[in-house]
Amino acid sequence: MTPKASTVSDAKRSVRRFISGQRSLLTPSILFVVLLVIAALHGPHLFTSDGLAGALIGASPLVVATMAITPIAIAGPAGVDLSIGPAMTLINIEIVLGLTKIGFTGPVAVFVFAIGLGVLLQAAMGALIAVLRVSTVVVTLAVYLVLDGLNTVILPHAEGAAPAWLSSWGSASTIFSPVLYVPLAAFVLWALISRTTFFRNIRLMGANDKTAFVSGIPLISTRIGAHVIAGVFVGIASLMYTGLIGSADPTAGASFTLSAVTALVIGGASLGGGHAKGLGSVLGAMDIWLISYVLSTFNFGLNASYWVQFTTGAVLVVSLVAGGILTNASGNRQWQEKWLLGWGK
Amino acid sequence: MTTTHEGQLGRAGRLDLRGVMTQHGSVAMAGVVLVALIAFGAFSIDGFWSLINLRSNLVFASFLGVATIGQTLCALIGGLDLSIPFVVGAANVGLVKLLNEGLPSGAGIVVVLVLAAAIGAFNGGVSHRLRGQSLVVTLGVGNAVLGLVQILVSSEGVSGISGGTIEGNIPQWIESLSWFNNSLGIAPAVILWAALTVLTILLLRRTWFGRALYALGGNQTAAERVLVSGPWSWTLVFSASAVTAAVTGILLLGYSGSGYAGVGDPYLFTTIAAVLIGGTSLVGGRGGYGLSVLGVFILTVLQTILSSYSLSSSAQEAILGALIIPTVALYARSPHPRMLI
Amino acid sequence: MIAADALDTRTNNRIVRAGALVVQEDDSAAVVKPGVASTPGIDVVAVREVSKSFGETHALRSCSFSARVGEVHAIVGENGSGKSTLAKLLAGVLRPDSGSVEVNGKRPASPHAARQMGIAVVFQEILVAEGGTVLDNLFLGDDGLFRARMSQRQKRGRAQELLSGLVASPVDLDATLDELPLNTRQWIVIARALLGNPRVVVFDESTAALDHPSVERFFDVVRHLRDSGVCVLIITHRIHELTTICDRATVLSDGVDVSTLTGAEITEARLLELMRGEVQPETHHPPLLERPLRGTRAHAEEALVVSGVKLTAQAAPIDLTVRTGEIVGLAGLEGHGQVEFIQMVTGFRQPAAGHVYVNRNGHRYTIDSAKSADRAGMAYIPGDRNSEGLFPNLSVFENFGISCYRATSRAGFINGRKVKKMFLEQVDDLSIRLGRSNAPINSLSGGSQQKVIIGRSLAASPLVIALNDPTRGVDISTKRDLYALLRSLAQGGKTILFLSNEIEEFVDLCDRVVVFRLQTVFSTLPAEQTTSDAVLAAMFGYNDSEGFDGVRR
Amino acid sequence: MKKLSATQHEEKPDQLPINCSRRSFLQKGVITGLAVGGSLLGLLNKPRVWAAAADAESVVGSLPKELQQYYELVTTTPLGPSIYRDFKPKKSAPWLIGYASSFGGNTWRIGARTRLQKTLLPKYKATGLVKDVITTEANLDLPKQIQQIRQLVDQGCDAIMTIGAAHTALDAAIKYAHDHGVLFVAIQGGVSSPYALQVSGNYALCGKLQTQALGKRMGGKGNVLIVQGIPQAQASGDFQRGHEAGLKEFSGIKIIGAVAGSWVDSVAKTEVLKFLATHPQRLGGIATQSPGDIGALSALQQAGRPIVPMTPGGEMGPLAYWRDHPDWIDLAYQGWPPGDEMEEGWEVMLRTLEGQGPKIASILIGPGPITHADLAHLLPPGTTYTSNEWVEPPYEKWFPRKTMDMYFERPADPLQPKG
Repeated sequence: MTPKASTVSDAKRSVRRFISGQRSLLTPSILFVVLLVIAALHGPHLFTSDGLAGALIGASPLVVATMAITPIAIAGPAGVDLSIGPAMTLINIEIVLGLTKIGFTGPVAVFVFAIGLGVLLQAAMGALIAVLRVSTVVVTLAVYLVLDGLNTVILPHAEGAAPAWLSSWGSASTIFSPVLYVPLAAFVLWALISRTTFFRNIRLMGANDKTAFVSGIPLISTRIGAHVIAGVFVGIASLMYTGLIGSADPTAGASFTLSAVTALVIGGASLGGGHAKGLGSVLGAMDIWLISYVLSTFNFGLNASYWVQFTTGAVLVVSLVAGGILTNASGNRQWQEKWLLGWGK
Repeated sequence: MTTTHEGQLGRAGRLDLRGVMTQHGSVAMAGVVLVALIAFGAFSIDGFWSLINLRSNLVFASFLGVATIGQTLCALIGGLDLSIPFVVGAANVGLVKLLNEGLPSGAGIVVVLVLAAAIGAFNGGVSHRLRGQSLVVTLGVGNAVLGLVQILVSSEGVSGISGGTIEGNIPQWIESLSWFNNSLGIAPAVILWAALTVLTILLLRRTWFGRALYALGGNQTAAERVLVSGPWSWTLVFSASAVTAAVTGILLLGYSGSGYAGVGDPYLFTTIAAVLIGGTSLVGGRGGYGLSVLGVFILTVLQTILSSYSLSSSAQEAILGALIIPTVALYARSPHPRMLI
Repeated sequence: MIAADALDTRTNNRIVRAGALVVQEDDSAAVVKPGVASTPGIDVVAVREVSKSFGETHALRSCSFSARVGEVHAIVGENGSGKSTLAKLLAGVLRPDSGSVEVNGKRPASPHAARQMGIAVVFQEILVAEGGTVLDNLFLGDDGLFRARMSQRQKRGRAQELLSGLVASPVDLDATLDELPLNTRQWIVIARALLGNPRVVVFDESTAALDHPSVERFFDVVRHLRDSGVCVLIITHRIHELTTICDRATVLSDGVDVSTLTGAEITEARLLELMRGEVQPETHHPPLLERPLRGTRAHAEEALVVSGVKLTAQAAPIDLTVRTGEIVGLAGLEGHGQVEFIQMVTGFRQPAAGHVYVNRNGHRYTIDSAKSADRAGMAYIPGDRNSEGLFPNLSVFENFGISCYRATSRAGFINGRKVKKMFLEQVDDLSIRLGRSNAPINSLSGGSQQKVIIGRSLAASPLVIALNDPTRGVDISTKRDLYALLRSLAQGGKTILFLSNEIEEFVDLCDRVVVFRLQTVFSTLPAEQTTSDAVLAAMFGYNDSEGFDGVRR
Repeated sequence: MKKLSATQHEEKPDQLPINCSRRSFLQKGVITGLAVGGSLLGLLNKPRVWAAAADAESVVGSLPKELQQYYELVTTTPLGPSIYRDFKPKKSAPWLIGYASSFGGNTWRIGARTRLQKTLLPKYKATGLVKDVITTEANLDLPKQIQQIRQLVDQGCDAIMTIGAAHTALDAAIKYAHDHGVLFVAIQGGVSSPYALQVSGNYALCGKLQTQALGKRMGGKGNVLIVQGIPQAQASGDFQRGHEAGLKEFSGIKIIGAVAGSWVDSVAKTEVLKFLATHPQRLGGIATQSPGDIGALSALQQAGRPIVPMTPGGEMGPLAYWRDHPDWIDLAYQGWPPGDEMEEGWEVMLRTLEGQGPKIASILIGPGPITHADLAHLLPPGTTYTSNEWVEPPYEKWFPRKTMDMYFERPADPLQPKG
């Protein structure tokens, strides 16, 4: 092989490699384009300034929430964070009521508080998972129940008003507002974090924790670290959500759990660990938002809510099946090894 | 035992204490918790031992218990069925619709169960193919099914049938399934549950299929090498899960007298909680339905105690959640990776 | 595939050398052990009175030994004698219950600490992060928390440099690990260990997943390490490998260090003697079967017929007829189709073309699925116990019964008594040593576990028995038991396919050896021609009459 | 949190077993731990004040006397002058109307939508006042409802009617609608936004009247169980506040518990049965919110307890029971007939679009009393005890034209606007 030939084949190979590496993004991307086309035909006002602003406001909490549970999915195995919805609600309540009571309403205080509380919650959960070695699904399910119950105990009814600067996000009618800048900042943060060696360690731990362990990667702190990263985004997601609803609501946030998990999976994440992409999660979340947008442009009469339920479920199943066909079996095999063999040993 | 035997055992790699622990430890643990709860309830709550309390608790337990059969089977092969609440709801309103269409009650139930089996089969087949994604597969299928059933059921839209709740002439015998003030002194639903419990435990312990499920949960590849078919088993198990969910839906229909699509909502997490608190691990291969029955009783008694203290349902939810982590941490922890190398 | 590419004169030399080594083994006194006397060295590794138990199981009991700078030190012993535990203690994965493990006077308290101290351990299990790239895997755990210790470009350079010295064909650094064959994965794990310029390297059964030329290259690496002053500890079951490479050998038995041999003392016979220790009664092992026994039977019926089978669409078709009472060995370099072939014969894999039949009681059964293979009286015995044999969650008895329940069940219900009877029969026949039958399967030694797996297949009295590398990770005495068992089964009218990665096994056992190359049968060696050399040569495509397969192409 | 610890220490102080098992201490520990944790978080929160738009001046006093009675017990909705007093729609009739419903899955919502689709829309389409109605449903997903409201604004609706999924969370979306010149009408329970025009029954008042009747029926003494709807929901809270206010007038009546019936009869039945099982003491009455009274009734039957007086009024089933058992209760109140509530919202919206100028931000109406004599014409023949159809007082009786006119500056017949 001449050096030149090898360079050419290297380039070809790296292109192929890049494409095969992005294969998990195929399903969410196709879905995204299809939904955009339907939206353009059926609800063209999406593409007006107001429409885009509305889309940003509506979709950003879910987008950031899905990003938040992505590191946990990457840290695997079976890394589904079910607690995200009630956790966002708790932070929402404390931003609106707790923080204003102490008298801090400035953006810096609110950001620090929201992110801090998110990190605290997630770190505690990560510690439980890592130290007790109880599976993520079980711990986050338990935390879901605890927080969901606690939220209504500490705040029985929706009330309060978010700081004015925050609640003004919800009525924005231009895309150039904090509702754009904050998620953009979150993406940048994600891009930075996901390039650190620490994040690579999380990914490799998700792929095989035994290998990570013998390579000297501290499992407990790495897993807690994955949750801390998640916590940062939980805080931001909760802020976006508070901006959207402008008040504290004890129950409305719980639905983010199922939406975010659905978005995560539609975004091509394998719950086996090691395989999930920030971009996929963002796409998945936007898909979920678009589905509900598109469905709202149809007049389903009395059955509208059932159609929404049916369509969301069906899209989830179809994209799972399509994703299973499109991606090769390696991720699945790995899952099997860990889910069925590794932990049972 | 001779010395050679000891030597052999001693020399052998490592003794899996966890294996011994989980089987016997979790029975003991769940039993102790249950007895403690009952003792606490008996001492601190008026009327805890009253006949009506016991009988009505048994009826509640039987609903949860029947739905938990499926969840336990799924957990044993390493799956999770989140479609249970949706199937419960779909069977509940679907049956009323069928009865309103003039189908005899027996035929209606058969249709509902067959459809449920088909849904479960799809769940199992797809979940097996997408190894381990059963959590999201069943979630998606469940939503799609319940949405679709409600669309079909409320097709007339405005004739008094609305998707959420649906009224119809529920035959007396279905209603009487959950009555306990009958000559037996015990609700037929409880007897049905007891029968299903015996059947399930027999299936798991005494049939080759039951043993094959444990094998599948322990090591899928090895199970296929001894001719246990993964796809078939997953399909059958998830089918069974959907059927038991549908049975729960039908029992609940008799209990409340009218169809309500959201009737299954409490079963989303309580079935998992019952499985976990009993001591069946979610990763497969360890546990059994007997343990889940203990879990069901623990949950039921706990709920009685908490509601007798007038705790709101939110506070009850929080306490249930807080209970799960320590129970699981006591006897269903995963081994440290160092023990697996 | 790698081996195929690596077919050049260098490899040719290796074969010759390997052949020479086999000869040398017979005459171990002639082996010259260079360097031992001249490197009194300083002790780097000091293991003192170490005990480690897991529950009731004592893996190590007051075990001591030391290893020096610039030596290759082997640790040998039967399965479960505590070798791997020792490796884990050195790696910081485990900590001793009592006693001390020190390297240069410091104790490896965690994998991270061990790494800092310059200890690198290659574990028996090939530990890689499957989703990660080769590069990520190589530098796993090497970087700081947020910043890499070296730039991506430096990493690539270093990785490329290291791998090109180890792996025959170039490795794409951006490939994900699940795309690579086992062989390459093993090399990556070895490379990861060598990256940090360690001072102590432990190889735990690292040759198990390597094919033959790779093993040779591996030994070169080991020698090179030794010469540059590294202390190399090798743990292996393949004791014939030791005699060629190691300076000293410490023998473990039942968690205790029995003895440390030096240089010329290290002979197969001496090692075996020490390993068995006093635990093994003299009479327990039947002597190895005599040569004359083999091949003398007239094999009447054709039991298994493979006709026109293609493993891949492009591969040449395979025809093979196996007669009742025959033991046919399946050999080949890793990835050359022998594993696929045995799985295809037993119905777990579909051929690209062709058919497989079994003749039983004058009836012809077509094999097209695992079920039909079962019906035809064919048994498949997997080799990799942990991944495709054992049910870790079930007891010893259940592990046995799981394949017998269905056949003996009445209306789906288990016939417990019958299965129990079958179990006891097999325990007797295979002399499985067990404590309680309801103890967890992990309480048995590796060899006994393998016997349970074999026993459950034999319980159905199959006609054709296909074994896929059944001796991997099995101690020597169990191996001998197994050979005797296979021979007696064959004499009892069974047909046996025996796939192995250890060439020597064929020599003592098989009536014929079928050697695979490039997804098809390269040659079939009859018993009288079956020597290690001949099998090895065939594996590399060398044919007596035609030379290397380059000629035939 | 207060309730949690109060019940433990006030109700069962002597019940705390001294020699109870360790497990039960653990139980206590969990409860206490949760209570402490919850209190800590709760401490951060400001005291529970209903966050009404308190800053707006109440104009209730300036309303006609007949209307002021409908504002009793109101704490949560803005009572200032309506922001739509001088409202002019973006364009002239026919108007495009948006209906953003939070949920469609119960009989109440179906009843409301049926009135909208089958009666109101055809009637107003015929007059050329309304072009069409676009309906969205959020399935109780709050962010989705916010998005749908914005979407309706963007689609060019002239007015939007909602049943909100939350009290405060829609405020930004409502302001968005207002900023785009869209009339925003909230029906069934209030929202906190001053930019909305609210039209609703006064559920707290209904609850108070209901329990006053119940208390009288019970002779002013006995134990009462309260069956809530969804405790977190605005309307459920309003009803409960009313129930408690009504019972407070009777010193001999003790509230011995509250369960959440979720406005679903089967849930109510389960919860009441659980309550009865562990509370063997005599029960004097049950305060319910429809739906839930059918469930409570059948729970009593199944538990073998005597049927006690309740507070029916919404669903037909319990009224049918009353029809056959005249001694059960004395008086019932219908607080929220779905069709009529829809029609009142619709009428207010149309009147405002026509420029009639509502006087106050929240237009309220009192409950409709039902006597035993009314049942003959309210219940169709053959109504069973389990019927979950809704009783609809004729709209004219529920919200008389005369009353409606009083709420507007420039009242006129909505079907024949001037100019």
